[in-house]
Amino acid sequence: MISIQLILLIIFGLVAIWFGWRVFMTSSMVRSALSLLGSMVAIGALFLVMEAEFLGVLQIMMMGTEMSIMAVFMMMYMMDPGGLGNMDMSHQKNLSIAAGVAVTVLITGAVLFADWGTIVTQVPSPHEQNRLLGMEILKRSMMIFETAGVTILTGMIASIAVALSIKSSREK
Amino acid sequence: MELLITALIIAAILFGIGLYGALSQTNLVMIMMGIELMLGAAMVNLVAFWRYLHPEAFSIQMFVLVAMTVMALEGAVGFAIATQRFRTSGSVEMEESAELKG
Amino acid sequence: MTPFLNGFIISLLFVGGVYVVAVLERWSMTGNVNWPGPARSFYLLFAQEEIKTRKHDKVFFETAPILFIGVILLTISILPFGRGSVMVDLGTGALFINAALVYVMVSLLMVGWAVNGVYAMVGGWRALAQLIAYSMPVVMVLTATVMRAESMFLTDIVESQQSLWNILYQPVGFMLFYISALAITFLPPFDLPVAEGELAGGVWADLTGARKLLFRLGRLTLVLTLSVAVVVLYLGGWMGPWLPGFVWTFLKTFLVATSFFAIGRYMPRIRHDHLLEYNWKYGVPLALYNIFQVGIVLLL
Amino acid sequence: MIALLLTILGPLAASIWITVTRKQIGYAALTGSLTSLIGSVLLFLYMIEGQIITTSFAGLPGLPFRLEATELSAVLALVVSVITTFIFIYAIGYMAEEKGKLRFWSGISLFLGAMQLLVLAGDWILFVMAWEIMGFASYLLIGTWYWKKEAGDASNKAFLMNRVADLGLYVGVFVIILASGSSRIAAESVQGISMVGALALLLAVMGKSAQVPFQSWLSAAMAGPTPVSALLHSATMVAAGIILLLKAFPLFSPDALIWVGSVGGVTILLTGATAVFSEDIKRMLAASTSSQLGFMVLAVGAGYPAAAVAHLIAHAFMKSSLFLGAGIFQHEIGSTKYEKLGAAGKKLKLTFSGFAVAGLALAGIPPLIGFWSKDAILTAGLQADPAVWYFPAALAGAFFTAIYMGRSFGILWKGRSEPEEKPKKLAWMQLGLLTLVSAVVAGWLFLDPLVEVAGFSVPKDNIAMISGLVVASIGLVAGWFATTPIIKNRVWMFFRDNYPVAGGYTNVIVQPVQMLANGANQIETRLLQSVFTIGTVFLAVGRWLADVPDRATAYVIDWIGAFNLKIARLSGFTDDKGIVEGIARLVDSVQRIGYYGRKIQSGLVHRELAWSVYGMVFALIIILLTYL
Repeated sequence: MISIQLILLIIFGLVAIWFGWRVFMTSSMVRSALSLLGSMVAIGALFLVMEAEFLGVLQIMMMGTEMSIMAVFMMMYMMDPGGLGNMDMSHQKNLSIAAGVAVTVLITGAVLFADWGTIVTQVPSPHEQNRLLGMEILKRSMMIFETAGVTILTGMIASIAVALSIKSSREK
Repeated sequence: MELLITALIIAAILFGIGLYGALSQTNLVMIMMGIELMLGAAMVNLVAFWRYLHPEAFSIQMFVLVAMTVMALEGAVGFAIATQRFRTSGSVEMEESAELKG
Repeated sequence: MTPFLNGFIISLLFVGGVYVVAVLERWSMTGNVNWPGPARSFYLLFAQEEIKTRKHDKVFFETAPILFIGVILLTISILPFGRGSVMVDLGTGALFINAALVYVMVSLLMVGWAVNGVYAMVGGWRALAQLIAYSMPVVMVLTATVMRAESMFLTDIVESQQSLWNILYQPVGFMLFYISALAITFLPPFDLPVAEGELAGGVWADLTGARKLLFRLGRLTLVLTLSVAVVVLYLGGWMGPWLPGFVWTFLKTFLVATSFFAIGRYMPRIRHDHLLEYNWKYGVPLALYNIFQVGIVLLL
Repeated sequence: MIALLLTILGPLAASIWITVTRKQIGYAALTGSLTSLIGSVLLFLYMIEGQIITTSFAGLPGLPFRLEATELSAVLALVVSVITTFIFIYAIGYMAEEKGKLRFWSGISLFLGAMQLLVLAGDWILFVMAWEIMGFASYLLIGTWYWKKEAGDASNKAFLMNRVADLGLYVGVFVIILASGSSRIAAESVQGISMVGALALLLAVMGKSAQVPFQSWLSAAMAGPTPVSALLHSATMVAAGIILLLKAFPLFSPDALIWVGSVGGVTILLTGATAVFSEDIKRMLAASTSSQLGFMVLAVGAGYPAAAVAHLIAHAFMKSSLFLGAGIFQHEIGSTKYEKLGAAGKKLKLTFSGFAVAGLALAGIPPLIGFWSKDAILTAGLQADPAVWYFPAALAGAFFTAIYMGRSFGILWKGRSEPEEKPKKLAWMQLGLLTLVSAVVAGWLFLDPLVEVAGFSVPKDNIAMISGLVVASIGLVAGWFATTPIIKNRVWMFFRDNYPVAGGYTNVIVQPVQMLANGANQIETRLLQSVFTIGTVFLAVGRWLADVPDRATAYVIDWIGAFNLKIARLSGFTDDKGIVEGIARLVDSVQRIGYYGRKIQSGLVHRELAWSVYGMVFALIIILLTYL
């Protein structure tokens, strides 16, 4: 039986896959970054379809910022003249294709053959989800959340430290 | 049952594409994009499991949040390294950075 | 009144509102209130010839305006105008506002890049920097209001201001949100992306005709939306002694809009580094402090 | 009641006074005996009026002490106090120059008190106590001159012999108390005591009254001063046995009386023979005392206590006067041996006359006191139904008595002697002697009524009287002519020395006792030795133990030290061998690994990624396999 949810799921799934494919096919950097944004938004939509509303909205919001930053970096490094030159920056093509296909086949095999037990249809309301997720974060997995926070902090500091140019320290 | 399977298959395909991207691209940023895509596929998997198997276990959603932080962090650090690479060797292509060999 | 009639009246009022905002914008530029002015300029733009730059990025060039307008309409849909009159009462409404605003930035970026012009690109990156910067305090301040309402439903947030409006409950939060709103809609003090002097119109430099009209119209609705957001979040939404709910929201909205343009009229454009510095060094910490303070007040 | 106390406590108070103050001891003792005399006279007067005074005071639980002045005891108390008073008078003169006055007077007063207590005792326990005190007093008095060897030995011998005999008394008294349930000396007995009890009492009597097996201590006791011999060893102490028999007479069963009679008879014959053959006047008198006591025991055994009482009283007076006379001779001549005493009578005519009168009375010449009592015993012996041979034994005894008295008269009188010089200061001694002799002469006046008063009737029999007279006269004449000095043949000696069977007292008793003492002494020393050795052993062990812990700890510590050393060496070895080299080896192995490892490293990121993908694929496969 095909439900709306299934249809939506398939549509957005295909959109995500197409955008994912576009990322590596386009020649222009910005276009690949934004297509990645597109696939991420599709994934966010998938979350919404699967009624994980908070996660969906969060995904859409977060990815927007991140992908735009990525776009900026792409331009900085690639000196891409606006997607006009069609250069192909990939190597060991067939190995990666083989690997990609092999992994996909394996995972789909696992998915198809494993029996997943009963499918739950009912899901708590979004408001309830938010509350429970909040509880979860601040009660049981407070530890994980805190460590995530700390890791972000360290990540920031590390990246800044790495990114700072050595030249300036030498001149002083 | 089909819902779960379709979601998982979509995630698997996304993962495959991401993997292909990561392996095939020469550019560091492109490799990072591949990795981001793979992480996105993983998140789809997680949400699918949460939605269809254990809606009451919110640790899965917690895990998705952690995955998001991982994506963000990975991006940040990757760009830092990329800037250093760019600053030292002028380009971010992976071929030129072979001098790290043992 | 039936909900349908209610909805119809609200949409009428909204369109009127947009026109009023257009008038206000012209007032802030020229100083005098010229009612027919906006209508005439819209018509002119509409008739203007479509010019495309050389080697523009076709995909982005087309999608940018549509994304811009679409996002703003999404934001309007979740904002409650009256007690029951909200188009989509989203579970995570508060967060959705910010999620939408991010894509305003994305669309600006696209336009900046798609036009393949230097000024446009620089304007686009400025928009990127500015909007990323100012979306941070918005998110944090939003969490403060959510904390008070203990739910993300915007209607609940308005209900929570029953006893005391948020403007008095968390003044720091209100001030930050007000400034961020200005920055997000790149109104004059913060209109760096579309700065006429420096960037010759910045992002919109190479746009003509209907595309430019769309962007100008989008910005106006964005201003109106954000002022409604300000009203909903901080000025107690439809709370008011005698008049029906939505009347109060629109009154407050026009009040906020006029204040936006008043500030724009009297303040010079901020330097780019100041813009970012104020945000990252003072805005975000203040926002965190605001969360902290609201938490304390809540717990007392 | 007061009379009772006077008689008993008077002398005791005197003896305490003497030992404490040591002044006027002679006259103090005399006053003590006078008080006792007054008390006994009062008692006698009460008794005549028919009042029997008894007092009883706290004693053992359920067995109260009782003092009873029955007819018999009152009479005896009177007799004892009279004799003691005269002897004290004699003793004041006698002891004037002698040493050991303090010990003599206190002892003799104590003895008098004990004797009165014994006589007046109404219950057996008090009786036993008196009996013991007397034994102790006799030991003290015999040993008054304790620095002389014979005196010391004699007192020991007397005391030991009496102790052995007293055992019988104890057993007897226990049997009586157990049988009758109370310790009263009842006039009539409810039911007789068993044979064992009777024989035990008989043993006590033999001990105390110096009957046959136990008579040697009496002859040895002559080593004491003469008043002691006179008072204790003739009149009072030795009579205690007879008093015991009289008090316990009702309890005796007929066949027990036979035993008593036989003991009496045997003693008469043997000690009579000893007296005849003795060479010393005092020993002769001692032996005669034993035989006279034998007469009394025989009378009791024959069932006539009355005869025994009469003879007891008569004998008391006669024998004490004889002893006093002998004392005067010893005082003057300086020795009591017959060789020395030849013709002593001529020198001391007055003393000799008194001595002679008493001797004749003893032999049994009619007008004197002795004749009546002897006669009573002879008739008792004749009329006694059980024993046919009682009479001939008594007759033989009388004959022996007559012989040795005649012999002593002969020795004292015959032979030349210096002219009689006026003896100096014998006044006190002669006064005592003459008063006693006057009592002996007046005997026949008060003896019979006295015995009647004592509640006994004296048996009379013509045949016994005539045979007694004949035997006495023949004996005296034989004795007078048999004064030749004793020839030292073995049989003679045997008789004289109290039948020293198997070496006599010294061998039979002293030797074993000494051997026993030596043995004990040896055991003692050996014990001491062993204790010492044990002590030293323990000391050694202690010392060893004391330093066992030290040695043990020392041992353990140095073992630990050694162990540590070993560990140290081992760890040293392992350190430089194991760790140092181990690390060296580790280091260069790591280097080698590093060297090989380096080759794999391609430096190309994508190749590394490829490797990680291969790993992932491999892992996936494994998961799939395990899962399916």
